[in-house]
Amino acid sequence: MAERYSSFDRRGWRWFAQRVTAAFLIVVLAFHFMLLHFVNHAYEITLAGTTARMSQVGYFTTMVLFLVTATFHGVNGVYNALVNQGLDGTQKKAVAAVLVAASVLLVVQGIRVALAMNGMDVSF
Amino acid sequence: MSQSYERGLVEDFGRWREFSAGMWAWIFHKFTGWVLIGYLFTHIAVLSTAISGASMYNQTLGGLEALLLVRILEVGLLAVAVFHILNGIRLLFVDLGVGLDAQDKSFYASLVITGAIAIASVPTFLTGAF
Amino acid sequence: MSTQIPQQETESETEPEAESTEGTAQDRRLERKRAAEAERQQRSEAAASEDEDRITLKVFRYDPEVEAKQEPRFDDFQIPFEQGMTVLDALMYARDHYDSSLTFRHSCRQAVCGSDALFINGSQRLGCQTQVADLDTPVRVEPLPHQEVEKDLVVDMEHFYDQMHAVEPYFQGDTPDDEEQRQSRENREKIKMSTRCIWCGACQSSCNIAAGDNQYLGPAAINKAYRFAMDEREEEDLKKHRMDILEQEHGVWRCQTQFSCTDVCPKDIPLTEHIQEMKREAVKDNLKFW
Amino acid sequence: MYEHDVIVVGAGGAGLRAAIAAHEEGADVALVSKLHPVRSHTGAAEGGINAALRDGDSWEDHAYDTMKGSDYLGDAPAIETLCQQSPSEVIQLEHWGMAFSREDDGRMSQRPFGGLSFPRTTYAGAETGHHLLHTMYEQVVKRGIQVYDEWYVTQLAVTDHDDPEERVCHGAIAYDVQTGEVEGFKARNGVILATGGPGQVYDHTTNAVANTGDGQAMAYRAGVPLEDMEFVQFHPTTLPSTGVLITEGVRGEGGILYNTEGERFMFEEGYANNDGELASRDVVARAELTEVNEGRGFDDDHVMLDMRHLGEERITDRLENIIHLSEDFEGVNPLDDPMPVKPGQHYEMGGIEVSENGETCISGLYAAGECACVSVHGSNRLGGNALPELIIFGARAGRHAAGKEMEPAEIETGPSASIERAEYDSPVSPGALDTPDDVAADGGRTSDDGSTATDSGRASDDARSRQTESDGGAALVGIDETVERALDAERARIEHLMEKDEGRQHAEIRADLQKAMTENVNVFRNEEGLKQALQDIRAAREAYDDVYVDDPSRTFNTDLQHTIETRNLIDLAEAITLSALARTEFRGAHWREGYQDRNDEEWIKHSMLAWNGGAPDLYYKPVILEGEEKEYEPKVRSY
Ligand SMILES: Cc1cc2nc3c(=O)[nH]c(=O)nc-3n(C[C@H](O)[C@H](O)[C@H](O)COP(=O)(O)OP(=O)(O)OC[C@H]3O[C@@H](n4cnc5c(N)ncnc54)[C@H](O)[C@@H]3O)c2cc1C
Ligand code: HEM
Ligand code: SF4
Ligand code: F3S
Ligand code: FES
Repeated sequence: MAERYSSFDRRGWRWFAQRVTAAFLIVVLAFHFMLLHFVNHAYEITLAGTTARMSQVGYFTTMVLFLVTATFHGVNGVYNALVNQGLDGTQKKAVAAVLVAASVLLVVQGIRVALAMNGMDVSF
Repeated sequence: MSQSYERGLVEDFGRWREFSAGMWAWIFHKFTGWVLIGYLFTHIAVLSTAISGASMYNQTLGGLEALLLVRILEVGLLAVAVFHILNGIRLLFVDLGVGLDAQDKSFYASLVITGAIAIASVPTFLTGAF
Repeated sequence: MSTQIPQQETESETEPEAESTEGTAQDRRLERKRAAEAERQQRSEAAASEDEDRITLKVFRYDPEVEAKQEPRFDDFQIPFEQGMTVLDALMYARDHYDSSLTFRHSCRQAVCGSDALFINGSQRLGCQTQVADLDTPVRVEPLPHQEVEKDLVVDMEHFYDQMHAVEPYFQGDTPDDEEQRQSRENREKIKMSTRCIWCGACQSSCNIAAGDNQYLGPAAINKAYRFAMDEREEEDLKKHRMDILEQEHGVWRCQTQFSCTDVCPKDIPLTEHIQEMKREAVKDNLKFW
Repeated sequence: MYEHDVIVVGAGGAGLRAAIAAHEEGADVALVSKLHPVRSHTGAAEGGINAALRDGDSWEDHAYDTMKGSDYLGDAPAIETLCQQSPSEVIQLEHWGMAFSREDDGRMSQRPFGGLSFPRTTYAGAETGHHLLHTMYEQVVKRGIQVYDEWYVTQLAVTDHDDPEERVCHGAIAYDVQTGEVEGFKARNGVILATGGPGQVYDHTTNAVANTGDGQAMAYRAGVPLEDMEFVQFHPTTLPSTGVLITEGVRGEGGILYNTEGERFMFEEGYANNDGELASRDVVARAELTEVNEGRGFDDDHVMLDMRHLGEERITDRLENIIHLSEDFEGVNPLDDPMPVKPGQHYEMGGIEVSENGETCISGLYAAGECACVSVHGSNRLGGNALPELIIFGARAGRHAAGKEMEPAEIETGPSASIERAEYDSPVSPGALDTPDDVAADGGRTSDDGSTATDSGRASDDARSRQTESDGGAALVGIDETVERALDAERARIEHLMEKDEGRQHAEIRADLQKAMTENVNVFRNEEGLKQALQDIRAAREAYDDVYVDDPSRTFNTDLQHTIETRNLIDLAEAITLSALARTEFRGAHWREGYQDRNDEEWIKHSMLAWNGGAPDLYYKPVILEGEEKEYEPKVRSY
C-alpha cells in the first residue's frame, strides 16, 4: 500500500475541488446562459454591449472566475475519466502534462480576451 | 480482470439495452461534460476575435448567429448544460449521501426537466433566425 | 445444444475414422465424445417435443482445451419448467441430463456461498437466487463480464480476491483479555449491511470503472474496508490506517457513482452509499489540516 | 509435491479454526479446500452458537442439556470439553471482530433454543454461520496462512500396515480443479480432515451440493471407523424444490402446518396434542411424512406452512429473511400464500471416530467438524451445538497436530475399543466389489476403487491382500514413498476415469442412490426398506464400476470431481444404512418400525463401522456417561 508522504499527497483534494467548482458553476453557468440568451439575445450581441458588461468589476471577476473554475472542472473531469479507463504510468503523466498545458493556454487566452473586451489592448 | 475476455456481444456497450438508471446517468454526464469542455475551448476561440477589434468580433458573432445550424446547436448546448447541471446537482446530493434510494428517480427527473427546458427555449433561440 | 455451429457437427460425423488411426488417445476420446454429443442433442430435442412447459436456456460455452469449444458459442438447452425453478436448477438439469461437461460453480443453493454469480439476461445475479419464472425467455446465461473466462461459466476470481485482500480485511484491534468487547447496538446496526457480503463478485463485474481500471479497489473491497473502519471496536489510529488505503488514487476516488454495484448486489448492500461515505470521511480527514 | 507441517483439508468453520490454532503453535499450515473458504457451507448456519457465558448459566447445565438431547449417546468427556471451552472460544470470535447481535449494554445477545435450559444461543442475526465463517477466514488472511483453494482432495496417503491402528498418515493427494493437475501434499506432522457433512447422500437436504462427505469416505477407506452413522437429523420445514431451510422461528412465532384437507394435523391427527407445531423436530418431521404417505399431502410431496395470520408487520419485523428465502427459492411470497414445506436431511450426527483431541486411530490423521464424531451429539444434535463443535474441536485438533502438549484423550479410538461384534443381516454383501484377479496388472480396477494406497490393510481375502503381500504386509515405508505411491494410484485412477469412453454417468447413479436413501433410509425406517436400500446401494456400486467421465477437459472438470464424489456418497450411504439396519431401537433421530422404545439395556453403545479392506465390519464401543464430576443417568427425554 502506498505510504503517505505528506498531507499534500492526499488524493482527495481533486475530488473535493471538483464538487466545489461544480457548486459554483451551477450558479454561474445558469446566470451566464440566462444573461446571454434570454435577457440579451445572442444574436444581438456586439462588442460594445460586451464591453459595457465587462467594464463592471463584479461581472468581470465573475467571468474570469467562471473561466478558471470551468477550466479546472472540465479538465479535471476529463483527466478523471481517462484514469477511470485505466490510464497509468508514463501515459498518465503525459496526458496530465498535456491537459495542464491546454488549461493554462485556455486560461491565458481567456484572460486576454476578457481584457480585450474590457477595452484594453492585448495584441502583443 | 487483467484483460476482459473478448466475448463479442458481452462487451460493455453492446449491453446498453440492459443498463440501469445510474449507468445511463453516468454516460450522459460524461458525454455532456465532454461537450461542455469542448465548447469552452471553442467558445474562447470564437471570443478571441475581440482581440482583433470590434468589427471582427461583431461580424463573427453575427455571422454565426445568422446560421440556422448554430441556433440549433445552441439549443443542444443548452440541453447539454441543463442536463449536466441538473445531474450535477443530483450527483452532489449523492456525494452528500442524501436521497440515494431515489437516485434513479432523480435521474429521470433530470431528463424530463432538461427536455422541458430545451423545448421551452426553442422560440427564444430561434427568434430572428428566419 | 441446437445452436452449435453446424461445421462442428459435420466434423464429428465425418472425421473420426481418419483421425483415430494416428491421433493420440485424447484425440480419439474427443472424437467419440463429439459423436456422443450429437446423440445427446437428439435426446434433448426429442425430450423437447414431449412436454409443453419448457424453457430454453442459452448458455455460453467455451473451453480453451477442447477443440470444439475453443470458439466461444451459445448452446441451447430445453429444460422442463417446474414451479420454483431457479436458473441454477435449470443449469444443473442441463448438466445432469444433456451435457455433463457444462461447467459452473455452485454449492449452497441458497445465496450464501457466493459461488454462482452469473450474467443472466444481461445482469449480474446469483443463479440460485433467480427464479426462472421471473425472466424473459429464452434465458441467456453467461459468465461474469470483465473477468477472464476459464471455462463455460467459470471465471477467474483471483483479481477479485486480491482486491478484497488489499484492504486488510481483518480485525486488528487490541482486545481485552478474556472479556468480550462492548459494541453499541447502533454501531452494530451501522455495519450490519456491510457485513453481509458473500464475495460473489457481482458488483465488481457490473462496475464499468472496475472494468477499465484494474487497480481500482472496487465496490466489494471498499465495502469491506467500510465494515472495519466503521466498527467502533477498532481504535482510531487503525481507522486512519484504513483510510490511507482507501484514499489512494485507485481507492474510493475512482467510483463514479454508477450505482450498478448497488443494483446487482444480491445481499442488498448499499454499496454506493458506503463508498460515498468513505469519500466524505476521507475529505473530512484532509480538511482538518486547513 | 507440496510440503507443510500441517495440512488441513477443508476450510469451513472447523478447518479454518484448526489452521489458525496450528499456526499459532508455530506450525507451517496449509488449507486445502475444494471450495474457496468463504464458499463453505458453514456460511449457511442461521441460528447461533451455544455458550454458557452469562450469570445464572453454567457449563454444567449446558453439558446436561446436551447429554439429554443426545438421548444418552454422547460421550461425557467430549460434551464436557465442548461446554467448558465454548465460552472462551466464542469470546475469541468476538475478539476477532465477529458481528454478534448486541444487547443494550453492548454485550453479545443470546436467545433460547430448543432443548436448552437457558437462553445461551449466541447469535449474529439470522446469519451466524456466515459471520463465523467470514471472521475466521479474515484471520487466516491476516496470518498469511497458505490456502490452496479449488483443490480437491481425493485420497489420503497412509501407510499400509494390516492393523489400522498402526497406520500413519503422511499426507494427502489433491487435484487442482483449475488445471487438472494431481499433486501430493506431504504433511510433516499431520492431516486434519474438516470436510463437512454428507448431506448429498439424500436428494432433499439443507446441505450444499459440495457436502459430499469426502473426508468421511476417505478416512473410512483408509481404516478409520465411522461412528453412529445411522443418526441423521431431518429438519421438518425445508422448501420442497431446493431444500432451503425455513427456520423453526416461523412455528415459534405461531405459524401453522396444514394438509390438503385443511386440517391442522399436528393437533387434529393427534401427533402432538399439547405442543402441536412446536413439538420437537423429529416428531414434526414424522407427522408431515405420515400425512403425505396417507394421501393428505400436496402433490403427494409436502404440506403447507402458513404464517399469513401473523400479519405483515410482525413477519417483516422478526422473520424478514424468510420472506426472501421463500420468494427467491420457491417463488412463493409468504405474505400472500402459505409456504410448501417438507422434511429434509439436515445434519449427520455420526462421522469419523475421533478423540477429544481430534485424533483418529491412525496417527497423524485428525478430523474435526461435521465430518467427525467426537461424540458430542449422540443420537440427536441440539440446535446451536454444531458451531461450537467446529471451533472447539477444530482448534484442539489444530493444536495437537502442531505438536502442542495436550492431556491424553479419554475417548478411545480404533477397533481395539470394540466391545461387541454386531449382527446384521444384509441381503447383499456390502463393501468393495470383489476385485477380479486379472485386472491388477494394468492398474485399472485397483486404482479405480482407489484402494492401492490405503486399502491394503485388508485382511483375509486373497485378492484383497495382494498389494499388502508385495510389501510384506506391514513394511516400514518411507514418508515420501507413501505419498508417492498414493499419488501414483490417484493419477492412475483419474487417468482411468478420463480415458474410459463409455459406460455410466455419475449423475444418474447419484440420483438413483439419493432416491433410494430418501425412500428407505429417511425419517421412517423399517427392516424391509433398509434391506431394499442396501440392494439399491449395491446396484449403485455396481453401476459405478462402469462409470466414466464424459468431459475430456483438464480445466475445471467438475464432471470428474463429481464422479469421484459420487463414489464417496455410495460408501457413506451404505454406512448409514448398515448401522441403521443393525440398531433395533428408537433413539433420537433413529426411528425403527417395530422397535418403538429406547432400549437402554442393550443399546447405549456407539455403532462403529470399519471398512476392513472392503469388507465392512460393524462393531460397538461403549458410551462414556462418566463425566468429570458426575455420572449422567439416562432419563426419559421429554420436554
Ligand atoms: C442450513 C443449515 C443451518 C444450520 N444452522 C446451524 C445453527 O444455527 N447452529 C449450529 O450450531 N449449527 C448449524 N448447522 C450445522 C453446521 O452449520 C454445520 O454442521 C457446520 O457448519 C459444518 O462445518 P464444517 O466446517 O464441518 O464443514 P463445512 O463448512 O461444510 O466445510 C467443509 C469444507 O471442506 C471442504 N471440502 C470438502 N470436501 C473436500 C475435499 N474432498 N477436498 C478438499 N476440500 C474439501 C469444503 O470446500 C469446505 O471448505 C446448520 C447447517 C445447515 C445446513
Ligand atoms: C462550464 C461548465 C462545465 C464544464 C465545462 C464541465 C465539464 C465537465 C467535465 C468534462 C466533466 C467530466 C465528465 C466525465 O468525463 O466524467 C464534468 C464532471 C462533472 N461535472 Fe461538470 N462541467 C461544467 C459545469 C458543471 C456544473 C454547472 C455542474 C453542477 C453541478 C457540474 C458538475 C459536475 C460533476 C458533479 C461532475 C462529476 C465528476 C466526477 O464524478 O468526478 N459541472 N464536468
Ligand atoms: S458486495 Fe454484494 S455483489 Fe459485491 S461481492 Fe459482496 S455480496 Fe457480492
Ligand atoms: S458501480 Fe462502480 S462506479 Fe461506484 S457506485 Fe458502484 S463502484
Ligand atoms: S449456490 Fe451458493 S450463492 Fe448460489
